[in-house]
Amino acid sequence: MTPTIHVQAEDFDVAAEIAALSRGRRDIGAVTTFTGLCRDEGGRLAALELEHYAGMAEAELARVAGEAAARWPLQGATVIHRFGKIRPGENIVLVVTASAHRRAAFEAAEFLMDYLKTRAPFWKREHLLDGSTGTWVEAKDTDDAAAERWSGTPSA
Amino acid sequence: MTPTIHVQAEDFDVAAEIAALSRGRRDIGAVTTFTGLCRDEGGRLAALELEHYAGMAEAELARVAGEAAARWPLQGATVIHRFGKIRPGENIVLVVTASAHRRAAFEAAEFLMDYLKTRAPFWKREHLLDGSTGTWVEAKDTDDAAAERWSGTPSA
Amino acid sequence: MTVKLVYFAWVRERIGKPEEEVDLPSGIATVADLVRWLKTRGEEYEYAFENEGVVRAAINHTHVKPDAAIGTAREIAFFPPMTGG
Amino acid sequence: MTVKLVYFAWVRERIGKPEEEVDLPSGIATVADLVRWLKTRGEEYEYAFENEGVVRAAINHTHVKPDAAIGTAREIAFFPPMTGG
Repeated sequence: MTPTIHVQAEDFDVAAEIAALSRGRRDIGAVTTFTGLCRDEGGRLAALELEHYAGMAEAELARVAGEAAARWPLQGATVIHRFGKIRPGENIVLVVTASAHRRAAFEAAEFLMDYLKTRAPFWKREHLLDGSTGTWVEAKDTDDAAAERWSGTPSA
Repeated sequence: MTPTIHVQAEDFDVAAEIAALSRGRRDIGAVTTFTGLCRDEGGRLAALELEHYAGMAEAELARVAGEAAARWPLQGATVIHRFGKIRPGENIVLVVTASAHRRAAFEAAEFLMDYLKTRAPFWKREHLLDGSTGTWVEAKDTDDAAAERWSGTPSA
Repeated sequence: MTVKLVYFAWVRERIGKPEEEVDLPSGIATVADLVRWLKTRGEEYEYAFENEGVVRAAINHTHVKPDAAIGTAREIAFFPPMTGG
Repeated sequence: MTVKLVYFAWVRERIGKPEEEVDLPSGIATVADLVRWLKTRGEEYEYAFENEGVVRAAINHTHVKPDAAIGTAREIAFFPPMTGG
């Protein structure tokens, strides 16, 4: 199983990515997707600007996906992360996992999100509705804690 | 938030269901989907036949979705369960959850799947590739254990 | 009292019909009482309910335990443990 | 030895450029050594690295700790904690 990794400015199509993993297969029992979207933060935000480290972003996402594939019996895994200016309601990140059973598909998707949050070289800056450029989003301790959960043995 | 519940013979469209939950909204940060598919069980299976209790199936899925909405801050939840004859590679069940944050979306989707497995009145029978009608699928203790996990307080 | 009984999956197959209307004799207060009475109606019912505690029940589309009161139930369902999802 | 340094997000803004080639003086063995030397090059570097332990580093596209040996690194990156996803 070779994970599919894309770092791109363009939007993605969840249905097309599911189809790419599962088309023609009869051994997949479970497909989980996670889509992360830009929120307007109560009307304050005009857009998020996502800066990334080209080259390392792809490499790190591939490492994280490889680690998921080593921990869970996956039949497919896709990670797509966008960069550039993204407006409220638009997609930022997509994770798709396919497995014979639901527990593996769920856990691997959650692991991928927790890990890429703290390891993939992307940085968000806020653009506010009043036209000003806001600050860089600060990393959250809760994200570190979420990634830390996976440091033991996988439960399935 | 009123969950969307469908019990139907027809296939579903994951992208359309995501769009129905999130279209025009700017406050959703996380959408999780789970699709359960029919496996061919190593080439043994021609199809699964899903019998259901019409009326109770819808009512029970709505109760399970209502419980998820009471436990997690969801902005949307959709459950679609098919009945009739379903062939390997085809969809059986879809769960979609939307929330401001990823942990709630993931946990609610997993809860919905665990709960509907043990509570929604559907029964699977195998049709084998040699043309014979196989046995009714037996309920799994692991499914009861999975549902049991959620009997405490939600972690998020 | 007349009540509609509905059966699913192998419970339906063992009893040999998907549903029936029955007149409940007096003294049948709970789902467990009803199962005991059904088992006196023929070997197809004995077969369907042979393993105590396996067959599940619902009253008016809601899961119930064996000690649930039948009350004025319109529809009582019997079926195996569920295997959807 | 010449190495390419690349900066991201507020590290890039504080230093005032996205990348540069630098000739490393002898005696710089680790990432921590490199940071100490960079801070002597001007107040923009002092500002970028003012809080020890906040800025992260990568060598040749791989995350490293401050005690990582620079060795024959082609590209060393400095950036804030990541906020993708």
